[in-house]
Amino acid sequence: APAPPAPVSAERPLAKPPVRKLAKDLGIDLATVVPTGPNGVVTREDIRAAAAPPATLP
Amino acid sequence: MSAEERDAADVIVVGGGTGGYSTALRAAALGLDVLLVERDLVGGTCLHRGCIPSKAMLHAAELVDGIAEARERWGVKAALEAVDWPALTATRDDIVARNHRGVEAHLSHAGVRVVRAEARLTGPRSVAAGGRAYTAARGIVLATGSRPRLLPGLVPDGRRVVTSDDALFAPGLPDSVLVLGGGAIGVEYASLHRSMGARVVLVEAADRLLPLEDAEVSRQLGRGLRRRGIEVLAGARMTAAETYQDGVRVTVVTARGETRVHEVARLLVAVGREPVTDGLGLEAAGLATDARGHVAPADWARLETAVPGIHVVGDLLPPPSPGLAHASFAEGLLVAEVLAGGSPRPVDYPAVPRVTYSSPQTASVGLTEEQARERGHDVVVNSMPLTAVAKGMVHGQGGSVKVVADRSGGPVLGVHLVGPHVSEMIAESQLIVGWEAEPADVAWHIHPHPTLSEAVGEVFLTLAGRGLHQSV
Amino acid sequence: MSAEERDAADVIVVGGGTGGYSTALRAAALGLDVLLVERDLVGGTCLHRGCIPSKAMLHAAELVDGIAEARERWGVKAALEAVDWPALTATRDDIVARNHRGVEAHLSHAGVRVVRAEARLTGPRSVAAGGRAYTAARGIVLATGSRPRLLPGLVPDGRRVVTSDDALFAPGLPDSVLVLGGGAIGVEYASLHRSMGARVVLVEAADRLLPLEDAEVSRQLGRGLRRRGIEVLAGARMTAAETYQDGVRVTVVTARGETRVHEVARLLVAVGREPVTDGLGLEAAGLATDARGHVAPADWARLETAVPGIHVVGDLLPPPSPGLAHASFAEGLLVAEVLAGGSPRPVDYPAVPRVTYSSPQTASVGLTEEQARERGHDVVVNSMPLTAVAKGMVHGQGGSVKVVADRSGGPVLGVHLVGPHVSEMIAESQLIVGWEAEPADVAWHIHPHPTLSEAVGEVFLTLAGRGLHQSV
Ligand SMILES: Cc1cc2nc3c(=O)[nH]c(=O)nc-3n(C[C@H](O)[C@H](O)[C@H](O)COP(=O)(O)OP(=O)(O)OC[C@H]3O[C@@H](n4cnc5c(N)ncnc54)[C@H](O)[C@@H]3O)c2cc1C
Ligand SMILES: Cc1cc2nc3c(=O)[nH]c(=O)nc-3n(C[C@H](O)[C@H](O)[C@H](O)COP(=O)(O)OP(=O)(O)OC[C@H]3O[C@@H](n4cnc5c(N)ncnc54)[C@H](O)[C@@H]3O)c2cc1C
Repeated sequence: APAPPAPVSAERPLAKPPVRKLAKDLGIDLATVVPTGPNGVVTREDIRAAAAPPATLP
Repeated sequence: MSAEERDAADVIVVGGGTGGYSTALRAAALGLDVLLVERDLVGGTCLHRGCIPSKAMLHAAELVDGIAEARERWGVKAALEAVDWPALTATRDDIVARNHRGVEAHLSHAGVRVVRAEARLTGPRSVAAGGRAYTAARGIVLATGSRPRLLPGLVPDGRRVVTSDDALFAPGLPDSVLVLGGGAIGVEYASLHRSMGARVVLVEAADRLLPLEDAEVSRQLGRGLRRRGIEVLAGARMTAAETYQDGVRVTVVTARGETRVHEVARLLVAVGREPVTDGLGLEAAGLATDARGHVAPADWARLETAVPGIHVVGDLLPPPSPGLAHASFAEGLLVAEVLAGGSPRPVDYPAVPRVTYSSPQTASVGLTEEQARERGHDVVVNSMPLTAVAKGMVHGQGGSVKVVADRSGGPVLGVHLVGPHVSEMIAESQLIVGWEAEPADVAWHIHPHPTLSEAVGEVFLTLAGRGLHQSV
Repeated sequence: MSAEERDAADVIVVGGGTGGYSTALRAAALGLDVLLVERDLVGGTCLHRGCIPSKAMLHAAELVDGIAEARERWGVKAALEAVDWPALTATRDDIVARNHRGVEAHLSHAGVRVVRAEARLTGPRSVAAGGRAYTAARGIVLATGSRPRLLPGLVPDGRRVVTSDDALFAPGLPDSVLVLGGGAIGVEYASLHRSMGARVVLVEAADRLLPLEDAEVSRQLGRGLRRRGIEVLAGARMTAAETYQDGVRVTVVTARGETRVHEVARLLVAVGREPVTDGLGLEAAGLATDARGHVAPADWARLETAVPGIHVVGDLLPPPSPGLAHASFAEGLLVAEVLAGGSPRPVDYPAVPRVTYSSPQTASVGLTEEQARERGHDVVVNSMPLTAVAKGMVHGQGGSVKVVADRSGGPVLGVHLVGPHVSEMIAESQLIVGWEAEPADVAWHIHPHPTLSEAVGEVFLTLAGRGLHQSV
């Protein structure tokens, strides 16, 4: 069986509001995005990268 | 191109108000061939009988109020002798005329063909206007707007009994007025008349002014208007209105059940707006109005009716479309983009700001405290008087900021402002609510000092646990 | 607790201006034992000699200007007879006094111990004040602020030659003034004097007013001030100033090399501010000032000097700290949070808004066009006059919006506003720049109609390709 996912930090992922909104509009869960911004901030590019591969529909 | 060919268009827009002309301009910018049919003047209610003339007069009213403030608080010896109403209205009308020329020029520049005629639907893709028949390849947009709602048996005579339409064109202001209706229009006209020196009674049937706003807004507004000498009667009903030579005798039953008779020079009826669809031929296109006369979309995301290709924008839409010019504008952009084959973001109605340009002003965006509770939020609220910040003391006019959030975190739900200049302050909160920002996102921005907007900042600092003065 | 024990504190703050008191309040709220040493009045420059009194007077000036507008544009027959300066300043001073009591009450309520004495550093963790020695367990915060910079050989006499400090306490306003310095303070005082009827000459050595702002802001501001009858001389040098019985004879060489002699009742010197450190004993703590007299942090993210535990806030900091009250406030919050063991977000200096409260006002946030180019951006700019929107026509005062972005996309780089009420409008753009929004993020929010802020909205619509009227 696949290993259980690593426990996610209880803290909300960091992103500026317009970026969070973009993620939400694209149906992307911020917690699943690898942040590349300073201090672990999720950037717009991170969201776009996450959105780029054809997302498997829920 | 022959006349016959030109009777076809990609898009036919019926009504040239804010909703109609914004649809037309955006559709033309996207390369569509657009025909706009308007029976009166492009610009519609907002430009000719609504937003613009009323805000021009309210700006003058603010200057008049400023003279009193200058004298009473700042040692400025200045006497207000009189208001030359024809001069005031000339400036107002000049602003309207310049805006009107601007809209006409934009339409012509964009290549929108404007037909000045009454339009009637003859089918799901066809319109008759000015004796000609037009067909729309892509779709028809209904933007026929609204007009003042009248009360049965109370016919405006343009002199003693008036609507917001007539109030504009009356030769002068009365020395006393009873305003029936405490929505935005009633409140604004009450405020305007008071600034110009009239005795004003404001009667609202609901238990508070601006009943769609947060209760705190109503309370602060009522207090502000009363402090200015307006007699505010909420929860009151008009039971009779009898005109006589020089005025109207209006009987009102107050919230406490007392009967009062007000003799005033003018009765201004501002009890709401109703959609305009008579003669529009909705049936021919397979459409009907809803119980309140609106044309409801089947698909709110595209503002499209059950008849494919027929869209609706502006005051013709039922709630939650708020009957505001900028909402009509947003709807116009959206429909144009849909017709051009795009898939624009639907209008986020709670995130549309609402402003009342009275003194004090009110401005809000998002959910009221009550609405937030109804939607199941564990509501936390923080409020602050504007006079808690230095610029608020400088203005000396009271006012307040109220922010509604959820105790367990998440986006800011609503922001509610009362006081001077809040019409220009609400744009910030529109972004906060629209982008679903959380209080902590806002709290690391320190607002410029000294401004009224600092009070907004302080409320967010407090909600984010970064406040200096308060704790939640 | 004995007196001896109380000579120790967690944090000692030196200076009780905006930077000092915000540090103290936030540190106390975070549970630290805070001692604040202030030799004069808590509130400092901003409250007693800066922001608050100047903005109170400028508010009165706006009302006075409004009387002229009411008369000239709106048919309001009102005569301005005189300004009772003592009455005006009494209201101003009352606002200052109430704010001062507020700051005192907050400090006392928060449990901050305030020592009214001159402080001197005696080591990296010790301070002498009022004949006593105090030690700080966690750190010392330097917040001694700034004072007007003087020109060699030009000694203020508080009557004919004054700084912004004396200008406040002079018994009346002169009928003519030459303001030396076209930064924010000079521009504001020039505007104030003009509103009150004085003949005003404004002299700036750089080639434009507000040389740190976008060139378009300088241009619009200069135009607005000139239209109001202020003689603006940019690129001009004062070469001599000679006082006589009733005034000053000021010799100025203009940008074109012409020599002009201005006889004015008053010369207001507003050529900048300089940090206050004399007698502070920086050396004892192992610190020194930089070339311009500021105390520079070694770590800007913590605003900590090279001596661990000694922090700096406010006007004592060198650029990019902008010498503004809200920046000092933000710095104070940050340092308090650092001292309490937190790791707050560093101050994002370009995202700190800058406001000038003249008529017209200016307000900006982010990079100027020039700065954006210097940083290698492929700059795209969109501008719009405020009179392109209906409310701007109602105000009839000109003004403009300019947005700086990168042609290849990415966040909005800067927003620059000139015109009425822009001090309250900039908060929106502060969020746009601070949150690194892109034009398209803004463009789906339709601003309330009719407002001046619609012009901001339209510029973003255009930049996002959603505009109706313009293309980039
Ligand atoms: C006093 C007042 C103040 C207001 N102030 C504000 C404010 O400050 N801010 C704000 O946001 N909103 C304000 N509003 C509301 C705003 O005016 C409306 O929301 C807006 O005008 C709606 O635009 P619309 O395009 O839907 O309709 P309208 O502006 O009403 O335009 C409809 C147009 O359609 C034309 N028409 C109708 N039927 C036909 C037909 N069969 N054929 C051809 N043409 C036809 C009409 O002649 C009209 O020009 C105010 C309204 C009033 C009355
Ligand atoms: C005319 C004018 C208008 C202004 N308008 C604005 C505006 O509209 N908006 C804005 O943001 N900014 C404005 N400013 C700038 C603003 O006032 C400063 O940025 C702000 O006051 C800086 O705060 P501070 O705490 O660093 O210093 P200050 O406010 O200067 O406070 C320093 C304090 O330290 C005390 N002190 C100094 N040395 C010692 C010592 N050795 N021992 C004990 N106490 C000491 C002083 O007495 C003083 O109270 C204006 C300034 C002026 C002059």
